[in-house]
Amino acid sequence: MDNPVVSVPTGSLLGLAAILFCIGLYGALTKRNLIMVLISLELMLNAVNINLVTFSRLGVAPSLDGQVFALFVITVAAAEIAVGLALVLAAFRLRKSTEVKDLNTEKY
Amino acid sequence: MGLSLWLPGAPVIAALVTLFLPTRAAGLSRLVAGFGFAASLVLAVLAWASYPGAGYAHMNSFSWFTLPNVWLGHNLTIGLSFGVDGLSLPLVTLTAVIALLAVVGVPTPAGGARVYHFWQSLLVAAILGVLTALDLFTFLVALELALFAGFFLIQQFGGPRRRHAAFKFLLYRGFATIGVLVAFVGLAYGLAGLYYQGATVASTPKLPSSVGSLTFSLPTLQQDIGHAAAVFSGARPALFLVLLLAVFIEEAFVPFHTWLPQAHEQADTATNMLMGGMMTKIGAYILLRFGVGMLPDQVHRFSLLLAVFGVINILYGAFAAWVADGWRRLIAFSSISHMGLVLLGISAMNAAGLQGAMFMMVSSGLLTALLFFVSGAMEARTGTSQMGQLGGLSKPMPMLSGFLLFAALGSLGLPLTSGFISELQAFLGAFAGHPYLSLVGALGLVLSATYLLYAIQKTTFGPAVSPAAALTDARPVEYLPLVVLTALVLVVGVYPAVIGGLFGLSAHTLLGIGG
Amino acid sequence: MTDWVWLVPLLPLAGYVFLLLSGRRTPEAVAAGVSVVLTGISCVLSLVVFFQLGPEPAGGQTWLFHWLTIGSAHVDVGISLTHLNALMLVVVSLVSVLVLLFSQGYMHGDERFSVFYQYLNLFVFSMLGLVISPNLLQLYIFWEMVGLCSYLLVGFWYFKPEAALAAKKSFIVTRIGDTGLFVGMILLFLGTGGSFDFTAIFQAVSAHTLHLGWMGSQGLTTLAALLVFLGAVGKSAQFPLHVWLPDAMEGPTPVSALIHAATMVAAGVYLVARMFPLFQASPPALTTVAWIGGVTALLAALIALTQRDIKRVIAYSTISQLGYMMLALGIGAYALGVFHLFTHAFFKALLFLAAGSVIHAVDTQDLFQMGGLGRKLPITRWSFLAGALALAGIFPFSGFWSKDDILTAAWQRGDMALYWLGLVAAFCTAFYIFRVYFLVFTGQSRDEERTVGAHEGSWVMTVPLVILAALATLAGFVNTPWTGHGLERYLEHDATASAAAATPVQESLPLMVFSVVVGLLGIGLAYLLYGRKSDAPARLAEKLSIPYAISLHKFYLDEVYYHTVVVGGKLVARLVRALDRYLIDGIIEVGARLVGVLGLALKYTQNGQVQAYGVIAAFGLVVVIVVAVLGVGGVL
Amino acid sequence: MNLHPALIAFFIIALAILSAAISFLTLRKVIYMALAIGAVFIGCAAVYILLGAPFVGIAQVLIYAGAITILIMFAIMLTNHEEMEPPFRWTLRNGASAVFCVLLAAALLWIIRSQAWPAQGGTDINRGRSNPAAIGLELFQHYTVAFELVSLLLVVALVGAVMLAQARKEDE
Repeated sequence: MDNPVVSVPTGSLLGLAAILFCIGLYGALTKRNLIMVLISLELMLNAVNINLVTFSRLGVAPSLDGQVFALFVITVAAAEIAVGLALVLAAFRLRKSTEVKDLNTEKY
Repeated sequence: MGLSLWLPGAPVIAALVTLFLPTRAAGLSRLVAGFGFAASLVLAVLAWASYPGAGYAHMNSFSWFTLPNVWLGHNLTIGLSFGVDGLSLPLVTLTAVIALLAVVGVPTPAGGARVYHFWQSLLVAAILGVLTALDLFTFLVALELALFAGFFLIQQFGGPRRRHAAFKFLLYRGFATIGVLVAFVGLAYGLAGLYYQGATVASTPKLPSSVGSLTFSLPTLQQDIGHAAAVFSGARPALFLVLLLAVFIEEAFVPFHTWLPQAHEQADTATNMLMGGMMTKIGAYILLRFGVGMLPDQVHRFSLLLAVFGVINILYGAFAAWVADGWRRLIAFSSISHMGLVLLGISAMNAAGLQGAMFMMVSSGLLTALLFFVSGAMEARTGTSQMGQLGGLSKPMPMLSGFLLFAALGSLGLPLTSGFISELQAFLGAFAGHPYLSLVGALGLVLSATYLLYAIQKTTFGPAVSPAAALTDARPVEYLPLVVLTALVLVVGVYPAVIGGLFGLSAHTLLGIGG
Repeated sequence: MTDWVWLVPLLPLAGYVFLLLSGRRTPEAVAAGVSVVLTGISCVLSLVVFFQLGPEPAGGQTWLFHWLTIGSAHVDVGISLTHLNALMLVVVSLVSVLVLLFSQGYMHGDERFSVFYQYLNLFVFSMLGLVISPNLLQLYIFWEMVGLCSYLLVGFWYFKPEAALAAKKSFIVTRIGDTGLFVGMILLFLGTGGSFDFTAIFQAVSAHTLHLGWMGSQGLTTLAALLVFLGAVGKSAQFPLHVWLPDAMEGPTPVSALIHAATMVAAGVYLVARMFPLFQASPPALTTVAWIGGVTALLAALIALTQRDIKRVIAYSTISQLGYMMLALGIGAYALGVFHLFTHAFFKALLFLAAGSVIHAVDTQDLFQMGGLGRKLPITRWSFLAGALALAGIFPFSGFWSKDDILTAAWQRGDMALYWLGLVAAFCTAFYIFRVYFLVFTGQSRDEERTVGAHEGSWVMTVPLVILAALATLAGFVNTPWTGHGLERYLEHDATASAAAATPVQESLPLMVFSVVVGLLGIGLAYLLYGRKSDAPARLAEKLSIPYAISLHKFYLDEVYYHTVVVGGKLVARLVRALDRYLIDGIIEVGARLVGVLGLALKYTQNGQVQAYGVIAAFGLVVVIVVAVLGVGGVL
Repeated sequence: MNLHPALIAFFIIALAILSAAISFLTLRKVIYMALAIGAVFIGCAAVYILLGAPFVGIAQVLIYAGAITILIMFAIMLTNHEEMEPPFRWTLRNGASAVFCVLLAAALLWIIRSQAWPAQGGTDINRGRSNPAAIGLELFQHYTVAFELVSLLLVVALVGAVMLAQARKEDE
């Protein structure tokens, strides 16, 4: 594939990522279902990925590194969600609930 | 390639080996630890025998990583480096001796021989590390290690109130370590900053080009600070006072002393020997090495402060020892009293005073270890170290009582023991510096005789209190620490030149940098 | 032969090492035999050295070895031989060998017999080492060793609480004096610019170059002399540090003999004699020495009048006689002080050994449980009488010559107050020693059970008595007008002391007669009160109840000291303990508690809700970014 | 500013992503939320492709939109799939979260606006190869160790997930 000049402004891409990140953050902080919290984390990771890919094309020193990093992030995210969901299942079995507020064993 | 690395290295290896020993074989870990200490001792003797007579020797250096552009364009190399000189050699040897005797002569306390010897080896390694460190980073690492090893030894193998004592130990000495850290970093950065200043401000005197790179290396810093004495004056008092505060805590000087008696009251005998024998001398070592060695002008400046605190410690320790109801507490306070004299000797900033302070460190180490060993052996037999419950022990255990008396006499400064020659030199120095304060301090001579003989009289003299049948005298294996420590006390006392040469040289070197 | 003088102290040391290594199971005969033979050789050697040194006009020889470098000063140890030292060697080794011999009988059967001999050997070694020290530091080292040995020997019967207490007291009280000597020694070292050597010190003193930054030559000389004298006061049991000596009677009697005659207490007088040029340079110091000596002589004599314990009476007489010696030194009569030390060594050893023989026979020390022992213990009786006459200063016994010379010197120098002090003390001396004599040896037994089986000890106990009795009788003749003041001449050869001995005393017959009469009056009074069976002493005690009580209770000095020094010290110590526990540690503990309470409060923020933590972290993130955006630190 | 087709496409995609994300926040049935998030993932993939990173985009579709969304659905089905998010309430935490998130977004957007970004990415980052080929070379030449470590991580995660999710005996 050749390199068409990207006509999307960098700022818009970064703005999209920033808003997505903040939505993810808000979800992670307020959702009551554990699975939804995990999903919110994925949202934030995606926002980061958008940044990485953006800068791989539009950064000061464009290179493939950004895309490679994005791939790594995706991989790690996959691992994370697998383990995370397994944990949720285990916790559900113990407590019959997937609500975050019920997982307060570390309370004083 | 020097052998200094292996001085702390051998006990570290021993500690690692104990981790892999089978749990059942309780005696094995003791053997391993003993071998580690013996190796250190042999190396220390070798290092002493082949010491060239001046400066640092047997050096090892390893750089670990370099932090680029840390500050004002300086790079900072972090690494470990070890070496010995006239000041540290006798102390290193003494540490190895006491460690070996402690592990051989004292039965392992209950609660896991493997873990015990692991921490014990680490403690010894840490003390040796502090004494052989030629690098501020190495020094701090060793200091921290000593802190934690000591903490776990007290916390897991101590008496009934061990947790309280252990945490006090940890907190106090932890603060001391922070103080040392701040002072060290301040020194290193101060010198580097000086270089920066010298490079940019035309008015400051030109410094040799070697001066002022950011380094933690002790020999380099010492050299640099000599050149920089005139310039780097603003921060010096602050740095020195921080260092001094750390030394005071480390050395358990009044009013930062309460951790020491409590730690000694709770710790087991072997730990007490190590802690009283060497660990409480580290503070004085820091003061000599970094205070006198690097900031001599500040020692001069705060000389009166040092002397006043020295005298307060001598008297306070003596009075507190007088009303101590148990041997452990008494020995702790007598050690504080001794170290007060060290401070008084250092405050004079002359050769005799410094030499006396060094002698006192060795002497107090030997005698404190001996006192703890004997009183610990007695406590193991009678079940108590409270003087009110003891009495007439000369009858069932004449040898132990004899050694206790000897240790007490040494501690009160009887001639031909190491205690006397130390006191003499320290006072010779002190009277030249602060005659009136020293006169007050000399009261300590009377007081030390009072509290020690009072305790002796209550413990070994008089009619027997406890039933004598169950009490046995020293076992053969216990004679080794008794005889060796006694012999060392006598050797230093009768022919002090064995360590006097090295210490005299060190004192002159330290003063040479100052003057 | 003078080259072999180093053997003199080393032989007893060898005895000590031998007994130390051979252990406490060593047979009595071996332990005693080895000790007596070795010390005997020492004694012979010192006699030879003494006489060989005689004709040499100059001060003796010195052998030095390097010991330690302190700063830039070299400190040596070694041996210094002067006339004074040679004389002391003779006195010490001679008395010691007799005491060692006597002890074999006295200590027979004690389960720590060889330990006793071990300590005695160390004691003798220390004292011999002390008198041949070439410098003040070595002297101090042996000085303390002597103190240690006396501690060990006084506390030899450690299982007796009184003995343990007495041992501790003797060490601590002398330690007070020792500290003075220690400080004085340091000041002299610094003042001379780094030397402990006697010769260096004396040179600096005479050249007025003794100085410190904060004190001039004259002031420093006086200060150092007084501090050195403080050491002597402690060791020689002078007022006000005399209180340890009577208590030290708890030790075995041969030890008392050794302490009182040759070793421990003589060290103080020897020290002042050895340092005499220093004292000469400071008139205030000399005056102090004289007055302390005079007051001690009288005070101790007054206390001795009423004591019930035979050994305590003799102990107080020692203090009193040491007072005379100090008086002599204080008025500048250097040789006379040493002369009295010389004669006193013999008659006091004699009195103690005789007392020991009595105690050995009747197993009590209470004078009022004895009586009529003269017939059962004839050798002891006659030798005691010789010692008593010497002590009372009756012509021609040794004590007469030395004591009378001192009084005459005081008179001739015009120190009338001191003269009268000494004379009253002499009267008391004659009274109290003959009170003992009459109570013990004459009249009827007051306690038949104890005295009925009394008999003389074996030859090892009687031979020393006889020898000492002869010496006590004749030793005075070494320094009489007829023998040409032999001792004074001998000591004159000492370079250090020549100035002191330059003005010999002119004996005057009236004074001699007067003091003998005073002595005889004392003896007569003792005979009147105690020589016959009567209730006069009791009535007299009742009539003079206040002075009697003061004397009996030793001027209440022990009580005064206890309630001031000991109680005061303990008070300070308790204060320190309270300070330690409640203030210093209290602040720390309160601080720790505060941190703990703060932690408890903060605990409630840990509600276990991960998302709550997340909110706080988000807040932190916003803050960081805002700070960064606003350009603080210029990160962006 | 001329409206390039790619730009128009981007705005549409961005709108889709954001509306899906917002609906993720506002929907109350968990299963719908999972579907919404799938839409976000696909939107992101479209952005990647638009940015000339087709490999990452495809990987995104495969892993996120495919595997992860399905996994999440399974997890939901296995737990309380009937569960509803309660209606939004202004609790302290919710309010604070909202404020902080808005503040954070504002700050970030302000920073983004205030910077001058390099306008066009003209460099050929694929160095003449196709994008997957270039990434493959990059991965196996430059990032070999990292790649291997990640594969190890995946294995560990796999085993760990199985272990954790396994029903334990004592639970039954």
